Amino acid sequence: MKPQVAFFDFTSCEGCQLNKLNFENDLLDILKHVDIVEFREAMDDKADHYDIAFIEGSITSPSCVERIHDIRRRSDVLVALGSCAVNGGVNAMKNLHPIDEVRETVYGEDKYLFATLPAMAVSSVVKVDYEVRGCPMTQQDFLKLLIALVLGKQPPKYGSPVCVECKLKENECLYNRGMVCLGPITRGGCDAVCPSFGQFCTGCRGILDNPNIDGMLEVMTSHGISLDEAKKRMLLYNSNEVQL
Amino acid sequence: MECFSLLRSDVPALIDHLGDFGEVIAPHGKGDVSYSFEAVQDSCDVVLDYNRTLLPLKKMFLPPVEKLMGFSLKNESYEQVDVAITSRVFFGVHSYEMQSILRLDHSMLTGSAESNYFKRRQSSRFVGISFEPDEFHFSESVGIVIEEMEGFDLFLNEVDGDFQLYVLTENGQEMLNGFDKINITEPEIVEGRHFKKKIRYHYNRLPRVFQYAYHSEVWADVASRCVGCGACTLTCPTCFCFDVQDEVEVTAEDGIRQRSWDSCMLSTFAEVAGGENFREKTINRTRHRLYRKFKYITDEEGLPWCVGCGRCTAFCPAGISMPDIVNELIQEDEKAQYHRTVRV
Amino acid sequence: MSRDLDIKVHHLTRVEGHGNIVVNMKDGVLEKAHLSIVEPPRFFEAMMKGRSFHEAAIITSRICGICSLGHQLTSLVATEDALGLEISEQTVLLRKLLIHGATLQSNILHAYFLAAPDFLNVGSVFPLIATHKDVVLRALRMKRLANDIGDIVSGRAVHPITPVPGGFSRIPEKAELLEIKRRLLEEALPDGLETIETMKALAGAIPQFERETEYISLKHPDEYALYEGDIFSSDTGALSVHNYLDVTNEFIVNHSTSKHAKYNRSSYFVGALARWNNNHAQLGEEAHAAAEAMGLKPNCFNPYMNTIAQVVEAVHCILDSVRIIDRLMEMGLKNEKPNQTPTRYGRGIGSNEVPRGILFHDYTYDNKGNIIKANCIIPTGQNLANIDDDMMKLVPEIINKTKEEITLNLEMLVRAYDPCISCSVHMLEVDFIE
Amino acid sequence: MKRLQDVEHHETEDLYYPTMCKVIGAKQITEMEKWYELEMPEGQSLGHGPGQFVEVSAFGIGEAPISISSSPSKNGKFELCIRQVGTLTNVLKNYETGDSMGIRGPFGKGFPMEKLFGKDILVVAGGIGLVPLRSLINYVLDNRKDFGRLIILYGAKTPSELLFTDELKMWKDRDDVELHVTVDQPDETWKGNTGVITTLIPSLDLKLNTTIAAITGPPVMYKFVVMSLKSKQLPDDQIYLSLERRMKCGVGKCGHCQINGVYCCQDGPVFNYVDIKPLEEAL
Ligand SMILES: Cc1cc2nc3c(=O)[nH]c(=O)nc-3n(C[C@H](O)[C@H](O)[C@H](O)COP(=O)(O)OP(=O)(O)OC[C@H]3O[C@@H](n4cnc5c(N)ncnc54)[C@H](O)[C@@H]3O)c2cc1C
Ligand code: SF4
Ligand code: SF4
Ligand code: SF4
Repeated sequence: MKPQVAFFDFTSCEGCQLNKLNFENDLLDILKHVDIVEFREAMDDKADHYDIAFIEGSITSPSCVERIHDIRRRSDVLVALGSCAVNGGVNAMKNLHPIDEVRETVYGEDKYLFATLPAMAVSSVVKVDYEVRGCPMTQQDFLKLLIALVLGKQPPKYGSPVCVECKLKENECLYNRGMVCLGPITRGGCDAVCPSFGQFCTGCRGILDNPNIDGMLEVMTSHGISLDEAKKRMLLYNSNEVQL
Repeated sequence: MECFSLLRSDVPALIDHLGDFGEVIAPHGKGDVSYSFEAVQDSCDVVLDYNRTLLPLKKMFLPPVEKLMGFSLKNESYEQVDVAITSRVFFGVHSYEMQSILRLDHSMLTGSAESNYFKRRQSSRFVGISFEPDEFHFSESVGIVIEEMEGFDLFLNEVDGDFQLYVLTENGQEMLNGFDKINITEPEIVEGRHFKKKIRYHYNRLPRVFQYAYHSEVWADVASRCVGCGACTLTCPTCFCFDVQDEVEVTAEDGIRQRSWDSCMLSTFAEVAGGENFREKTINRTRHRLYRKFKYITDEEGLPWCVGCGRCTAFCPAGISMPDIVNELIQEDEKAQYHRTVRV
Repeated sequence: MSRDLDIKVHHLTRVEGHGNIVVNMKDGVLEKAHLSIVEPPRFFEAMMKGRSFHEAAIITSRICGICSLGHQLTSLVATEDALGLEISEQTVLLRKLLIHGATLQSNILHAYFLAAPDFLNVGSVFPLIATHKDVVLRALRMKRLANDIGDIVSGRAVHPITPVPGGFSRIPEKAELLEIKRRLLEEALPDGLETIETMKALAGAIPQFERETEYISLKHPDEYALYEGDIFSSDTGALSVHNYLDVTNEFIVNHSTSKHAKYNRSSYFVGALARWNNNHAQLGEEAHAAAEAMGLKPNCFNPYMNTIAQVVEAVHCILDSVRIIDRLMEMGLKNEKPNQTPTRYGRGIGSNEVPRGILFHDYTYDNKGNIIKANCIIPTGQNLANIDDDMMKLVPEIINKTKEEITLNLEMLVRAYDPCISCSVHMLEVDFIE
Repeated sequence: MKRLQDVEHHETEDLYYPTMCKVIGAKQITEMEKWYELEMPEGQSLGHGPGQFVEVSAFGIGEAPISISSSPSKNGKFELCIRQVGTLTNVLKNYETGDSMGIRGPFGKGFPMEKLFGKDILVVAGGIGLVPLRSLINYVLDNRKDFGRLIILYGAKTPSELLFTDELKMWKDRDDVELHVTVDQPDETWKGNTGVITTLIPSLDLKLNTTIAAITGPPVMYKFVVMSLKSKQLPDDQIYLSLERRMKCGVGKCGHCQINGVYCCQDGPVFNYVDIKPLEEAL
């Protein structure tokens, strides 16, 4: 029987979900391998058990916590999709400010109306078996994971920095253009899409294991931005991962 | 060795003429301040004055990503990849780059000789060009002067804005047949082209320096600045490490096995299943990189395996300089020697 | 008939984000009918604090993946307004092309994948793959092209890369644009005409319901406004986007984590139908023909017809994209660098029409180019009060229908707005108590 | 330096195409390890020596270096034993008789048999290290009269991780084999030695001038075994070690397996201790 898969979204922009709906060319091939049993953005159905549950979004409220536990209980394999789910992503930036201040900025004196928690990675609440990184996750990356699971092999892990793919594509390095880029310490796998389109890497796939953070800050500041600015850049997607 | 004069304005005509001998590949502008070897579409787009290309010419013989075979999962069978032998003319190649190809020949053809590489390599001709060294070039320090012509079929030496064209091989002779915009002339020596960057010792002395440098303090200093991006090795013309991966199509029926350039500067390079990492720290990896260039192969072949193109330095975001590291090692070695002598 | 009715649609499906429908009727008196937004708040305005102008658009495009381009461009316009960054005509044209691509993709996605299943009585688009394969393939083809416009011009359709303050970080190749043009004419245009036929067939299933309300959109002197213009209200006319706060008047209601808005009345409508009502005169012949074929007339007060207005816009986007590409070719593509040198620091406001309606971004920068204050007002938030008002009128009108029909009508109403509620969750639970 | 013109076309090779070999026997022998017997197509012979390895691949999954575990004496057929630790090895777990594996090789330098003839052979195997050494052991047993004593020291973490238990029994029963087995963590049933493998060495009675040691095991093991052997005064050049490194090509091209200046895949995996003693990255 084809694996029964389901998609769930937590606090996020749903860009990763949308990226799945954008599989115009591959959608029919994908449906040969799996049965989609739950996908709120696209369908009404729901199921009790999932072979693979794909989770998008961060955990940011008590009700999210409850719901993710429930999904985990009903899933054999749980995959975090996108940087919000994998490490908190941009949502985690709010963790850098005192929570009351954050609420006040948005809701003023009604700040206690809605419950909120620090933005957390799915893995800090339940066990995550695999992850697809990126903001948004790329379709290619998602497909690789799906095919790997279908073939029963380990999905790719991506231990090399974005610079590797950037170099293989023979891009002009943004540092040579006077820009500042997070490629050297950011986990690759995106085909260096931002630098290839002339834009700096924002670190959306997370920081590599054992990064040289001080070295990276030095590189950034020696290319013309302040230490404060460099730190902010580094934290854009990685407020939960990097301690500065 | 014949020598002809050629006007700068006639170079595009020469490039067009060379098209008869194969696809012409030459330096083009890329991005804001960079260059890259590309197939010529319009000979007027070819750049004659460039410092270095982003990727070395190696990319044409050992492609960054190369399909090794196609396979079918269902039939448990594979299909061979036919490396078509197309003649190619590489135009506007600097001397250090040519030398790097000769070194790459050694790496890919000793022991088991790789057929893909051999086929691509065999059907190529090279036209060299002189260059003005910038603050990163140091090829003279590793024994490669600007006018080093080994490996080329033709060589263009710039003299007062125009060129002297040297014919170096029979192939080169053949390539000029029917090209009439050249006149026979006397070779001239060009004065005043100097390397701004130098390694302080003759390269013959470097293996000795490296013999004692293994536990140098220099490595830790470099490692503290290195962010481990791999740019140095991925752009180096004499590096050739690669990784192999299988890619499967969405149908889960067919796929390809491909290899892509890898780098010993990446933390996962020597990691194995179970978590053991044989070069776990940046300091191990930096050291390995330099020993690959100045000791390991050099001990066997008598030549530095660095050609002084300056790419690793120019493209390192941390500004880590290959010749500076070597000079620091030299300085340290001198100090150590001094102490040894004083003590005696 | 006096009736007790308690409807709770928990986590409405086939909308972007999470909302619940809550209806409460006691003894024939409607006490409550609203869309409750339960998505956990994300605190974007707070995250923006202290961020550099280089990052503002990167962050705000993450407000919503489905309208990421709209957020990104609106953010850039606000930043450029605040920092005094002039942009070129080429930049404007490329941005308009991007908006067309995004509008096309979003409108097609909504019409085929989110709304059509209602008309065909199925729970999702997936069963349609078996029953209406050609239709699904056509929708996928149109979406692919729309996304390819995004991929080519902006690097990727979701969370675009190249649009940066002052211009583009990479200019597309001429050949790439010409290929898009070819596909627009050879693929998208015929597909668009087929779409009209399909929708015509479905239009019969659109509920007959009308409620006149205030329609708000941008208005541009020269064209059907999608990128920049003045704010226009069907009640009171035009005013500058700098006065947007006078229009939106956001207020907090306790059934929604998203704020509500009102201007001259208790609620107003934004989105394709508002644009159609306010600006239809600026659409071309083909779009008008499409509207007529599908029964959409100017000054339409049936919110369910929003889906039809979206399809009309899709036709406009296809044709106008071709015109834009022609203009770019005529001018000759230049490898321009973005203008990122601020000439002033202060407050700036950006407003564009995104698929779901008018969007505002409002930033104040300090003299280092870091954000002191940020405010974003999204279309769906502006529509929420209008949806609630629609429900209050709709429920009594259909009270004689079965519970399933009422629920379906309400769900369809909400979906017609194509709401984009940044949130999360899954199940559909309908509790019916009579 | 090797030059292009020194090479003839026919001397070059398609280095990366595997030969498809049929699995003719497969058995999960411990919780983590599976044993396979394979057959070369059309009666070809692998032609390996003890200590060499092959690159094993499954399409779509990848490739990995695996030691040949059988003695060269078995013609046309060979055996592998694979521990399930990662991507490929976990997929190979599902391979049964009748499936095909891609095989490249044999690669590397195995044990220099000409130097081992007539000598006493001391085999020191830790864990999965028994796999490559089994080809040596069986070769010695197949040509028993050509060698002196055969002493086998074998250590595993637990009794359940012991490989080739049937063969261990056979070896134990032979009076021309001296087998000493130890485990780090014994269970209730275990009656043999307990402790790391180096605890077996001090009590050995070795004839120093004729003993050749062959060592394979997990990375941490080598240093301690070599130290113990040295403290028994065994000369350095009589110690051989088979090392493991990451490998992608097996033919000295991909660079992954370098140990300082030498390639594990071509200069090894079996090294004489004298040659790697000066290499800082070796042990
Ligand atoms: C000369 C030699 C002989 C070996 N003999 C055996 C044997 O007989 N039986 C056995 O079970 N194992 C043996 N190994 C170890 C075996 O190669 C690894 O366990 C295997 O590569 C893991 O691959 P994987 O795809 O399952 O794991 P992953 O961790 O997914 O490996 C990914 C890739 O990393 C590389 N890699 C990872 N671990 C190793 C490793 N330990 N050595 C080399 N490359 C590695 C491989 O290229 C592999 O394709 C040997 C290794 C070497 C070098
Ligand atoms: S542009 Fe960024 S990712 Fe690319 S090489 Fe430079 S630093 Fe690395
Ligand atoms: S080591 Fe650096 S300078 Fe030397 S050849 Fe490589 S890239 Fe060029
Ligand atoms: S390029 Fe520089 S920072 Fe990158 S790995 Fe090499 S030395 Fe380190």
